[in-house]
Amino acid sequence: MAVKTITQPTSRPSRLQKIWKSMSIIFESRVATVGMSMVLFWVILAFISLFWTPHDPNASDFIQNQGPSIQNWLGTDHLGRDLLSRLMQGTQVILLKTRLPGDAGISIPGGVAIWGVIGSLTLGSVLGLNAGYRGGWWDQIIMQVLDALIAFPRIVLYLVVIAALGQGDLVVILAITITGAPGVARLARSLAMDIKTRDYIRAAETRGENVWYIMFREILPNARGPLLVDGMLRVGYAIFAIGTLGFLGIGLPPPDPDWGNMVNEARRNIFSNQLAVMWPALAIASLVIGLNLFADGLREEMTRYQK
Amino acid sequence: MTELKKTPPVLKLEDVAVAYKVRGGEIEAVQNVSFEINRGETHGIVGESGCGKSTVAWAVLNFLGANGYVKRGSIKFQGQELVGVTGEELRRLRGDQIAMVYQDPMQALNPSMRLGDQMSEVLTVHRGMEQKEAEKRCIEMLERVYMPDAANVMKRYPHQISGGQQQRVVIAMALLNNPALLIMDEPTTALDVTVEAAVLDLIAELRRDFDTAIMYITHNLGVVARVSTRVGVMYAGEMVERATVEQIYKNPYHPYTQGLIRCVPKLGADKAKSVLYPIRGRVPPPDNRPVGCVYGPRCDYIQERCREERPRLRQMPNGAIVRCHFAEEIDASQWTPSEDIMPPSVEVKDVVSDPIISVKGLKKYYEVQGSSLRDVIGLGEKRYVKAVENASFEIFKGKTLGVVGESGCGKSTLIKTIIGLEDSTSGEAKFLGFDITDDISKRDESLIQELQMVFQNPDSTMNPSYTVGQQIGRPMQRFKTTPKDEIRGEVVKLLDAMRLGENYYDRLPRQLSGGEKQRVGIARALASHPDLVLCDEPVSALDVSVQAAILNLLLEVQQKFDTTLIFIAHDLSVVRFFSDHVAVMYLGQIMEIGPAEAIYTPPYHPYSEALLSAVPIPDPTAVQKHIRLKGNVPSAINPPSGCRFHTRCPRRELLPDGGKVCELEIPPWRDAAEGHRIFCHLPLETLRTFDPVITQPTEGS
Amino acid sequence: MARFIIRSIISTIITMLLVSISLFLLIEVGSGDITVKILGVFSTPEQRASYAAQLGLDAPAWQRYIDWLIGNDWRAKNKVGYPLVTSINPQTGEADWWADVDGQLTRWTLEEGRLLTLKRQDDGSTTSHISSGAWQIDEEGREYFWGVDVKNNAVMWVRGAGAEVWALTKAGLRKEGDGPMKYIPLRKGLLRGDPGISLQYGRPVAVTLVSRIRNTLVLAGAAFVIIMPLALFFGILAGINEGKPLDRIISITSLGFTATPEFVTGIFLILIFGVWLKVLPAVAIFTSADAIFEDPKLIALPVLTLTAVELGYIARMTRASMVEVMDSAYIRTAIIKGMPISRVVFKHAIRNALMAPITIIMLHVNWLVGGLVVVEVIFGYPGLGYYIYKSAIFGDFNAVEAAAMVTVAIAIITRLFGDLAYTLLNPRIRYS
Amino acid sequence: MLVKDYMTRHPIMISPDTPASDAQKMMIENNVRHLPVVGDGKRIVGLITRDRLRVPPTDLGSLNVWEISRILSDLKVKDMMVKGKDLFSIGPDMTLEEAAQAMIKNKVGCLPVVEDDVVVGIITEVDMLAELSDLLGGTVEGVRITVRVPDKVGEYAKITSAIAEKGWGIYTSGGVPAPKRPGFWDVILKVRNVSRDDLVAVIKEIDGQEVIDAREVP
Repeated sequence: MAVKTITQPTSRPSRLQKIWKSMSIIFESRVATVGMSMVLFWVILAFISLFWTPHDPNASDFIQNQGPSIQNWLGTDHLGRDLLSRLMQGTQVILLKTRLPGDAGISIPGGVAIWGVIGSLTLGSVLGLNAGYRGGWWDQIIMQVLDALIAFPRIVLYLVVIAALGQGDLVVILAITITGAPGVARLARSLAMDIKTRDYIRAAETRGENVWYIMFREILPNARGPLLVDGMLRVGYAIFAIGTLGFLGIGLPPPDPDWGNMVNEARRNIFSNQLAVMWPALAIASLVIGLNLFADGLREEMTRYQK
Repeated sequence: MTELKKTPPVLKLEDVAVAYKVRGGEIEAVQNVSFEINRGETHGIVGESGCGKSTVAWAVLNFLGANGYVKRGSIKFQGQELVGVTGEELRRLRGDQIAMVYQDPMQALNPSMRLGDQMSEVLTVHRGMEQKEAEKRCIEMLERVYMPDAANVMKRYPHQISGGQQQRVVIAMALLNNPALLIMDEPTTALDVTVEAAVLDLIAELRRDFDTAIMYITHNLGVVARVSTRVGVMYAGEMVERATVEQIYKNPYHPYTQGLIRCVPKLGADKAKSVLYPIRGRVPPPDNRPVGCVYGPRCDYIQERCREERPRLRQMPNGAIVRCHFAEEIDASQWTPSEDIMPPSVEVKDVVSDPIISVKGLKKYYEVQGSSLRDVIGLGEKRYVKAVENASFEIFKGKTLGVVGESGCGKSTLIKTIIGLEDSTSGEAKFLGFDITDDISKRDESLIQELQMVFQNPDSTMNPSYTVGQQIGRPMQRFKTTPKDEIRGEVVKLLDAMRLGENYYDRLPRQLSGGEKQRVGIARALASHPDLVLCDEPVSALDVSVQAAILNLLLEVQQKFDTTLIFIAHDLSVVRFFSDHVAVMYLGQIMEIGPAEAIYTPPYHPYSEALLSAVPIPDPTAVQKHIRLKGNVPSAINPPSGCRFHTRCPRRELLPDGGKVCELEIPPWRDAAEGHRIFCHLPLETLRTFDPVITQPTEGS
Repeated sequence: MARFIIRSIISTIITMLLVSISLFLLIEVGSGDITVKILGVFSTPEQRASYAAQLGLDAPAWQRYIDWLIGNDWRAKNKVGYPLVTSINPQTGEADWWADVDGQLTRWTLEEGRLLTLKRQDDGSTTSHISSGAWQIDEEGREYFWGVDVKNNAVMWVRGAGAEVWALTKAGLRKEGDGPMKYIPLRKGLLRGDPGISLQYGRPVAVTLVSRIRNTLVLAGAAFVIIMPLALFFGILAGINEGKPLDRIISITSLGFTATPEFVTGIFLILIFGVWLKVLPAVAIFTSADAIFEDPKLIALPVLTLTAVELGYIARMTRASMVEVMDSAYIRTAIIKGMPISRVVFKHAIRNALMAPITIIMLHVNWLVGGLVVVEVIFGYPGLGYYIYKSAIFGDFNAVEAAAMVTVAIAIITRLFGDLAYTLLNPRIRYS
Repeated sequence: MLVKDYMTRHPIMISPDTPASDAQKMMIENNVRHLPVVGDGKRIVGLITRDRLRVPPTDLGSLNVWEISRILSDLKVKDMMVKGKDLFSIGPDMTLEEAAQAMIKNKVGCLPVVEDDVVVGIITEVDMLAELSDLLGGTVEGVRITVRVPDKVGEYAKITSAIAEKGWGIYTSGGVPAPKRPGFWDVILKVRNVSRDDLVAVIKEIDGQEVIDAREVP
């Protein structure tokens, strides 16, 4: 055949090349690039804060409610703490570390938002795949339960869960997982229902593959893209939620500053010092928007690629 | 009547080029296409997918999307230049003077609007007609296209009528304003053979009555032969040959045209007597077409000149217009295939052992949920879709059973049941003595690996996220037919058998063409050395040239591994070519079964006869009996009593009292000959009296 | 279609049930020892125990769930032996429980070991006289009596052995003798419209809830009325100009708004309108119950905040499906039929484009509720959200459960409407 | 012999706002002499013909070159087309005779064929002539004979019967009042499979009739 004449490199494309390929998609879309740079900005800041912050974020050794100055670039809050340091420190809990309960003060890598999303992705896709691929009663029941969960106003759920289990990073992660899972599940389900009509699934079935193999080896890899994009969006939602909780005063516990909580505290003397409110507010907004842009851009590119 | 006046063409394209702007430059999808269409003429445009057929159509309507535009040339409609016409002026032309019908009517109709409104707006908007009046006209037009109870259809929504009817609605809609030019883009591709035939008749009739100029785009050589007066053959965005339909089929000049015609099996041809020659390679993508003749790389007669210089259209003595440097020299009759496309030599072995698979009275019913309150709660009485009814047949080792029938006839369900994707409702099915009535979960490994399947759609037959190697290797490691470390070797062997090199091992599906994917699909099916392979329309989604290659491949494989095949297809000529035995199914019921040659010659089952008379034959001179089925295929939920075909059977009248018995009693199996059984009330004598459906006046040519 | 509706209604009911159970369980697990919160950390264990008993917390969880859902007066009735009824107390305006002793509303109380029968007069006052012979004998020979006490509990007294109970009064905990042995705090149950007594305020939840719901509905309603038309308008506008600058602008702005948490938006709005411009009140202080109606300015900022967040979301939804519809084959047909663009959009596209968002929008209502909580907290707006927040913080489970169920009900019912709207829009479902 | 069988379907049409010069170009390119002028939905608004497009010199006499060129370029089809009461059209189901009458009466060479004011075709003198030549079997071969008969009942029968006896077939026939001979009719017959002389011989038999002309055609 002529196909033989078409010569292509027999060597596998190396992992790096693959990664670079997928990265290059990002730069195709301006939206994604902008989004990513916004996110990167905070990630980098977070890493820096691990080793260095201008001042001790929790030490109130400045004059209260000051505007920006040489020593406090962003000014100080109502307790005379350096806002910049607090902002930087605040990123850690969201993105970089999760503090385990107990006085030992041990913390594991991966921020609360990240773990929460990972949680909901895992839980959601397991449920969704089962509902979508198996259909029938599985579908009925799983969807019923998820509907119940969705019907539950998130915030109420947060409140109740936290009222129930008390504050703490793990609790927040749990809350995010529970509230996020139904959405992921719905997505996974619809993807599964679409993919399961493909012939290669039929082929797997005629090989007598078992259900789990089909769900996780045949279907999941092809659902990965959309799920990851969705995940990215959810990191945004998670930060959103953490902020809200913090604002309601039931978010991540001290000592680490929590952006939402910073807003909450600062708004009490909003008339005297607006900056203290603005900075954390801006921080949350920019990070969430960044993630959204990033995800949107990616999704757009992906759909265009399929076309 | 005397044709005294020479009228100007309705549509005239002069070397048109259409380009699409893309990232970093632009792509010329279509290059220097020129042709003209006169009143009351159907100009066929034929070619493989990706040859820019549709692009031409869209260019005429100036509907090329945001990034497409006509780069060169002129498109004259009724003497008026269309290139550059926009806005109001264009809007007036569309739907009024130029109308279009395209593939898949379901998509073309607005799901949430009543058909009546969708039709009548054409009149109300263009002619400012009153709604009432407009609807009256629509109903007339619907009746004109033989739509049963037209007035009622007006009130319906698209999803409530059958595909054939939808297409009729679309056609009626197109004709409402009596356009001068009607563009049809694969209007019947989504339809069943018999429906297609009816629609084609309709089109021909309408052209005559309305004197409309029709531009008919299709990939199906048979259809072109039937509808068109002149044909343009497109390849890789260029029109390579243009001539009257007879010339094209009798003595094509361009090698590509010749190739195409060699690709398609003539109806009645079979693998023993005749062979198919694929065209090597594939259509070049628009962004890297060869410098010289676009067909060069695939051409058997390629010369230096073809590589450097792009040929231009030249007029041949007999009026045909060809884009080839050596059109005169090339003689199709002297052509001999080069070794790389040499088809396998097939010697038909005679039956040795007892049947490898035997099925008796196999039934498959699906339960259906009613929509009434009682059904939802579960009190409503159970209703069933009788997908397969009393299927009985047996196949011998190394033989092929072809199953033909229109969509919804239960052929897919039949093989799903055999391979175990569904369990059977009742009846017995034995494979080498093992019972295979259960679904796959209840079968043991060894049995599972003996039955494998090849699928229809090349784009979904492979899992996008695994390499060719992994996918072919999987069955081996699953069934442990080959030790882990030898798998790669085995896979490569298979790849070679598929005429794919080792370098395909690490490719991902998206790097393969449709044909290659299909080959991999076959390789995967063979990986576990099955005895029985079920092929579900393995070629119907492929271009004709590739089709031939795959068919040859399957034959070769069958020869090599002595595999038994069940081969489903809706294309009767392919089935005829490919199978030893053929079963004709209608509405879940096998109507006729027997040796291939027997099925395609009298005695016929009335349904088989109707099917045959509907197949479009790639030969304009062939004379074909004109039998058309009335009505639609009835619902399988409560199929007609007695003979399921009686509601549409054109031969009932031959029975006393117009075939009452067909409604009352289930017909008997009549043994026409060794292994040839017909499921009909008509006595064999009568069936024998039917004369053959197709008669080629020029045999053997 | 019938089938579709029936299905969604059935599932709605099931969902509600599931939610109520899970909610109850969560709070069971959660709100630790509520008595600590009420009595304060310095209360002694036995004080807490006795108070818990008074709240009926000693009963098993399933028992309390049923009480909570469908009430327990029917249960208490068998013990007391008379039908139990409620009647409005003219002083407090709240419903009191009475035993209906052949037409005579009756309660009992134990003083110095003597059982007094309190008979209610028509003027609402009560006459008390000693009732004798009411005592019954149980197997251990103790004399006991089941009756309704003055604190709306069905209680069991045992003669002679007056238990020591800690009663919570204005002055704090007071030790009382002659207390009952067993309590059943009477209630009609949620389904019968009685969510019980708020542990935080000691008043029936129902009473407070009503006004809160009303306020919230006003707020949400106002926001909804503003959001819907705008969102759809912008969504469609963006959708038909896909890729054009206008589309970009709309998309990015709406993204910006959705991605900004309510409290951030709220704060900024306060900064702008309340602090810098000083045109709108930064907080919604309710001077009277009907303050909103007297001074609409109060809800200006809350509504604005909600709008900002939701508008973007719905607009994006609409845009997405509009884009999808606009490059569908049937729109192409319409254009090729020579229909003017306006007609293509309004007659062909919009209807199909709205199908997808409408369900999602309705699903989104619980986001809206979430938003409400935050917004109400920011502006101190006395609505449902704020109420939930306060009660949840306090662990006032009667209140939380009631309020939460209301929100859930709202969410689910709107979703039901969404489904119906969808079926009406989509003939494929309507006719099949 | 209805209009719809002889008309030209899907004639080239033109919209009223086209510049006159384009119309002219279009006519020449496609060599047609008439263009129906239509609005949206092919609804007729007028008819434009080649001579219509000639600007009467009197209008231009007084103008200089520049003005002339300006006028010409500004002229739109709608300024020059036949419209209103001067515009005659005909329905597809009328007979050709009616069409002919209309043309003669109104001295027009062409009629747009209109079905509830939508143009479905166009019929011109040429179509008429085509039909006439068919009517007299112009293109089929045979003997064309013209017989002058007195204007009486039964004369026609004589001829037909005479020919019938011989077993010849009359292909077509027509009759017109004899030019300048009141009281007589000329009957034109086309008879196939017969020699001229045999036919003449037979007709001569009939008294009171004379053969004016007989010839083998074509």
